[in-house]
Amino acid sequence: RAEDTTIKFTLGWKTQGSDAAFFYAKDNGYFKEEGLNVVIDQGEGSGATVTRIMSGAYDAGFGDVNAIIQNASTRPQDAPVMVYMMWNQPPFAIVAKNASGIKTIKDFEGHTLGGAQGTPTTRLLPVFVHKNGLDGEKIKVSNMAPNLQEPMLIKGDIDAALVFNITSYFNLVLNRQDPDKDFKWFSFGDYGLDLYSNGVMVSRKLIASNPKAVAGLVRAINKGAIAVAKDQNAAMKAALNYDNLINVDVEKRRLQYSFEKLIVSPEMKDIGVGDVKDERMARAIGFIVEGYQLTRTPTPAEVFSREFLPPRAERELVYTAN
Amino acid sequence: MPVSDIRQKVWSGALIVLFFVAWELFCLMTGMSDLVLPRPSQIFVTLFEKFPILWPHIVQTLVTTMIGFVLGVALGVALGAVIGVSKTAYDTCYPLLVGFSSIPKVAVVPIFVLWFGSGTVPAVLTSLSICFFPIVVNIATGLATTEPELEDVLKALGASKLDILWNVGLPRTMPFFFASLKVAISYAFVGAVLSETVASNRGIGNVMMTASSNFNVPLVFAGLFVLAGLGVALYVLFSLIEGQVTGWATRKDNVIAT
Amino acid sequence: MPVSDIRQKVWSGALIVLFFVAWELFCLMTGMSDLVLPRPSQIFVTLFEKFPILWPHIVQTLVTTMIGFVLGVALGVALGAVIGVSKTAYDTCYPLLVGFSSIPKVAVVPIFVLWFGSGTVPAVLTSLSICFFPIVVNIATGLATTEPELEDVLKALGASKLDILWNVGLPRTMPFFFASLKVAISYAFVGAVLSETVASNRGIGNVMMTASSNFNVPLVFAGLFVLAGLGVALYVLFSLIEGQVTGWATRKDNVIAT
Amino acid sequence: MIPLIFNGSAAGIQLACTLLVMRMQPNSEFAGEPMAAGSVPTAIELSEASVTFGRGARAVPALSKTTLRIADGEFVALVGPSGCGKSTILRLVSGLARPTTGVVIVGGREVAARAMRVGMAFQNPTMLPWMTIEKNIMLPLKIVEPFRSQFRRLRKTEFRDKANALLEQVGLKGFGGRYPWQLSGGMLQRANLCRALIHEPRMLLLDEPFGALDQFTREELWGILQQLWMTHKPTVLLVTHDLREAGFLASRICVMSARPGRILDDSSVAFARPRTVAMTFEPDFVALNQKLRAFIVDARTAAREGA
Amino acid sequence: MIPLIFNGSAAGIQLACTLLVMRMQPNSEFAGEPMAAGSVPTAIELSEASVTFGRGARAVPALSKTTLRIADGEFVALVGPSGCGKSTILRLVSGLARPTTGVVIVGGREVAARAMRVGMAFQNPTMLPWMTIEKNIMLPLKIVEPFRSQFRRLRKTEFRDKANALLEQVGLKGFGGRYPWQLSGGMLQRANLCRALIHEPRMLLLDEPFGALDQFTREELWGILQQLWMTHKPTVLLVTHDLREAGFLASRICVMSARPGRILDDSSVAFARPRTVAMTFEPDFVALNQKLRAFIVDARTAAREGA
Ligand SMILES: Nc1ncnc2c1ncn2[C@@H]1O[C@H](COP(=O)(O)OP(=O)(O)OP(=O)(O)O)[C@@H](O)[C@H]1O
Ligand SMILES: Nc1ncnc2c1ncn2[C@@H]1O[C@H](COP(=O)(O)OP(=O)(O)OP(=O)(O)O)[C@@H](O)[C@H]1O
Ligand SMILES: [Mg+2]
Ligand SMILES: [Mg+2]
Repeated sequence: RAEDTTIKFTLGWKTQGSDAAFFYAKDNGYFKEEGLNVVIDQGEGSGATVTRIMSGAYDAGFGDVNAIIQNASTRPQDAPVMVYMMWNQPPFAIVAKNASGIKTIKDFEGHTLGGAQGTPTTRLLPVFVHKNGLDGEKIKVSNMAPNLQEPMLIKGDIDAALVFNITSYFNLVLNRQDPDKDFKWFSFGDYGLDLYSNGVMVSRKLIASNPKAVAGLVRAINKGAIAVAKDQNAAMKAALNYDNLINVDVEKRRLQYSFEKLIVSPEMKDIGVGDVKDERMARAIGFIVEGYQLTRTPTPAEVFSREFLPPRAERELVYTAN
Repeated sequence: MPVSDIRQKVWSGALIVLFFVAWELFCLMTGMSDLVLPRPSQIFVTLFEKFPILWPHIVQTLVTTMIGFVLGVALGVALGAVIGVSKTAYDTCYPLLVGFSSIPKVAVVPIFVLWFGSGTVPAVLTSLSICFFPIVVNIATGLATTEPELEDVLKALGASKLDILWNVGLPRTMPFFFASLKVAISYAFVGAVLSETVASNRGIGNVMMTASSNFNVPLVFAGLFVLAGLGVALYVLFSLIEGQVTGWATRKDNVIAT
Repeated sequence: MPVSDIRQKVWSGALIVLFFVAWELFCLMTGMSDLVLPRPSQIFVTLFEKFPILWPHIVQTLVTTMIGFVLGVALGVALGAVIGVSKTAYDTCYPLLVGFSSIPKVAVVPIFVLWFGSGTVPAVLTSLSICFFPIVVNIATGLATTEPELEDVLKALGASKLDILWNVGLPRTMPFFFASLKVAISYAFVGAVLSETVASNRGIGNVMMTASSNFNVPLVFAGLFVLAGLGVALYVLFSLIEGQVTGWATRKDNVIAT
Repeated sequence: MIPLIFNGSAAGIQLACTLLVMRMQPNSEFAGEPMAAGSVPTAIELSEASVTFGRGARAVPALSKTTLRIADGEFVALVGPSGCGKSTILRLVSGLARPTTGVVIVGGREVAARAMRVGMAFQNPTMLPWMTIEKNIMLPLKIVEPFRSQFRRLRKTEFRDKANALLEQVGLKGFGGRYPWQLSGGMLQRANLCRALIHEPRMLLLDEPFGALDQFTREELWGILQQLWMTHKPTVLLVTHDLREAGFLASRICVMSARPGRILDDSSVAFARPRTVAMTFEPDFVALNQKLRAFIVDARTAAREGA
Repeated sequence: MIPLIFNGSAAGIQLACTLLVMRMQPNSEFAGEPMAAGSVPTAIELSEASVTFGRGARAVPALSKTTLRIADGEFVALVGPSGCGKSTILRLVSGLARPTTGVVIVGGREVAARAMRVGMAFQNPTMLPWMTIEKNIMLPLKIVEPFRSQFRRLRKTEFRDKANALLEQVGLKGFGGRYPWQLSGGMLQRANLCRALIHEPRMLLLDEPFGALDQFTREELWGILQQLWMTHKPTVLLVTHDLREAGFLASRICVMSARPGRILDDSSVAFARPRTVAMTFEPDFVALNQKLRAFIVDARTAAREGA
């Protein structure tokens, strides 16, 4: 039998429960079955996944589609292509402390928001403000590293934070807060910014040189995702296998959260997991072009390719929490 | 011999230029993507174009760094003097200081931010805490290795420990003090920028963070060049002072065989 | 006087313990949240409990750091010798090196990763690139300030420049070389951990990053303690060698007035 | 271009006196102290002082049970073979070293020579290399009271003039602004002497201050030193290898044995003052020299046989 | 406990000879060189060599147009007032300094003294502080061929024995394992001399090698040095302030003027060898001394009046 094709795969961040599909696929030999040797490395952020792939250091990774849009606008030849849209709901959200008195998005005016520079949530705030008719002049944004947002929110240095809900929710839990009771969540998806977010992307070079490998990769990950949706305990075993430092309780809840809030949606039930709706994607591209003041609007085909997706029937994901 | 001095300087300048030319050529020849390593020409162009925007950030970082640096030097000299003079202080402080220095400051910045809020204060503190150690080490070593004969000159006069420190220990240590300043000033910049990266609304660290999340790699490198430039500028400044203060130590006989 | 030597060491040990007790008390009295600054006792407990899990990471970081450190020392000594001996090299390299050092290595790590992939290689390179500068500076300064009288002893014998470097320059510089090692070893750890933080699946940097994104602050601090401990252990090792090699420089007369 | 020449007349010496403007200091350190056995108070007293360097097998006994008493205002020369502990005695007196056993009393107090204003010329003229000669020489004025308090005030120029006057006297006019490494061995030694004298000390500890000088410069400086002593009567302890020098300058000459040193002989020198170089060629003087020589030869032979 | 004693007999000297086992070296450097005017080849030649330190207003002329020719195997003593440029001449000859104007030829070649195996005893005995005395003394063997190549091989013990034998000769037996700062001034100077001799140099440059020694140790070493010279005839240039020393050791004495130095007088010393200390008290010897003294006094007066 021929040598396995090695694919260097970067995660979006440090090991998280929501990445379990990859670990599960690896542990159960799904990649091997496709003739692939997938090496999974931890990442530096879902935006950086794009850089890592563009530079050639990685062949594939789990990252933010909005970063692809941004790069597809300026370097269409280099930008990676999304081949499997995992999270079809945006995790971008603003979380406010109840004590700050913020009840509606109108209340952001006159308050300080903490944002991590460069994260889509922070970058898209002007679009959010514009779309919802708020006065941007009155909203103060303070920059800080992502892992400082929740502590500073709790401490009261900021009134609300521009976050990923899947990250921030559990950060608050870990900071011994009750994210549901003491905090108010404003999801971008609910306020007119109906964006896509993280998924599996590959380099154009890999698509050109080894389309079979790409298809195999997607197939294996799809299998992993569907399996994990059924059995999160097995998923956590695989994650623990990859990184024994994780906090299993929290990561399991994070995995479940990702299904509940980001993956399972009416759209997914309609078109299956991994695919996108082109008109929604076009709209999303429009938001990004507006928010990042891009000069060129890429087409959905430049950003997402459904060429490698398994047939619709194989992409029937049923989530059961256990 | 001022003529040969000038030739010397020109020669060094040429070598530095050569470095950048080599870099440029390397990038061109290997077809390096500017996402990985931009060419110096790109960087300089970006720097030039964005300079008006960068300027307030440069000032911010420079001011922060200088405050941290000055405090760091003061702390470093004081601690170095204590360690260099007292054996107990040596045995106690050195392990603690080495331990503290082995800790990446990235891990400490968040604590500063939570205590003092984001912005200038943590940047100053980070800058201070990263730059004082080389000074401590060199001052302490300089004092500990001061020739007893030199100290005896003052001791025989009944001079106090402070007198000896002031008149013998510190002057003797000057060449190595200036050496450590070169390390300290670079690290002071690193510290300030680090803190700005973690939590700040201004400063080069902030600019670089934004640029990097924008995939504007030339701007990131422009920021790095600004930092390098500031570091070198301060190095040159200290070199001038150093020339005045430590000339005695680098004397070479005017008439010397090769 | 071995008895007073022992008393000395005990005294220093007591002061170090005191430091941790003070920290513990400070946290208890101010009711500091362990999410900001855990108590040493919590940290030690975490360290103890997690030690089996931490162990392979410790080994990874230690090995990486040591490779980077050894290479850094070699590079530092070589560059320092060149800079200390040649005026042109001094004028050329110093600005470049100061410039390079003023650049936060955090910004350089991604470049290493893009070139060499994540893992050990970028960590070694980061460690190397962060730790060689203090050595360069001290070796260069030591050589430049070597008393011409000492060199004359060899010059009069018709010794080559290399002979002089080997027999006079380097031995004379040893105390400051060891001083710079103290700085270099700490920074070598910082560099390796930094790189592990950005791009690695193993090592203490990775552990700390994971822990910190889980807000497991005691584990973050356990990682910091491990780093500090490793730094101090190597410092102690070098101190022992230093005592052998540079005793001549720190001599104090056996019979001395206070 | 050494500006002073000693030619037996007192011309040079007078210049010396006008330049070395030493105010007479009442010997306040001794007011109220119990008097020593003699009528003159004791400035320096070593009682059975021994010094051993190092420990165990590598121990070097440098000085063995030395007893020496020097009255206030005496001029004592110390001669003896190389390595016998002469410099060690000076270090004991100046408080730079402590005796391993025995007692050293200086200015009525144990150990500390600080009770008295001491001027010390080290055997190896250690000038601080980062200071010009002038600044090196002014160092004692920066440290020692009462000059110290005056130093910061107006008197800096005055002090500089004083340093330069001293330099001129020892033939180093115009070298005040140079750095130590720009001077020859002999010139450094002369600068070293200036540093010992500038703060008008009550006690002078001179360790071969003229060793690196040619005979003539040396004799010139003998004259200056003698005049200085006759005017202000500081207590002087001079280590020298030159028996003529000892005879010319000292009121008492102590001969030391080979290492570990002891005082073998202690003779007074009776020649009238001011002594002249010409006197050193006179028979009486030569006889003293011969007597001392014989002593040292005996001591050396004894040491060899004892060993 | 100085083990050797010079008492006029040749006992000490014989010991010296057996210990300083110097193999005769054919003076190969001169094979094929054009012969100088005399029948003996020239070892050292200074032609109108001047040295000025510094530039501009601060320039110090140290040596002015000095011409000096020393034949191979000659023993020349250089005397003169402090700061006149004696050490500078040695530095010129050893290649440590270059003349500002004029030419210095050593061993037939310009500038480089490296053509010859040179042993230099510096005025200030600079021992490397990180080495024991023994290692310091063995330094030339580590650097100079043919010893250098042998050093790494078996001969290290042999070399160490050699160093210790030399140390014993100068009275430093047992001090080989000590560090420089553990020695007294005179002991260091003796170690310094050993370092100049250990590699059996063809040319010896000695800058006041006995300055810090007492008269007896000094005379002992005179004897050793004389014997060494008589056996192997190295070219020796000795700087000294002691006219008796110059007379005892040298075949020729050059008197230098005050700074900037020139050679004022160049006299041969005719006394038969081996000379003894007793001879230095004989009238002829004393007369030579007086003659030289007069010369120097004249030169000094002239220098003063000229200034
Ligand atoms: N710091 C030291 N450590 C060990 N031994 C020492 C130290 N200082 C001096 N000695 C030893 O003490 C002895 C006496 O030394 P000292 O300097 O007093 O001699 P000295 O009489 O001044 O000799 P010289 O005339 O040669 O200067 C010497 O044998 C020397 O080796
Ligand atoms: N490196 C230097 N820079 C400037 N001047 C110097 C330097 N070295 C020596 N000189 C000057 O050169 C002159 C001659 O010095 P040199 O050392 O040759 O004197 P010397 O004859 O050996 O005197 P001594 O007998 O005192 O040792 C002195 O006036 C000295 O000040
Ligand atoms: Mg002495
Ligand atoms: Mg000299």
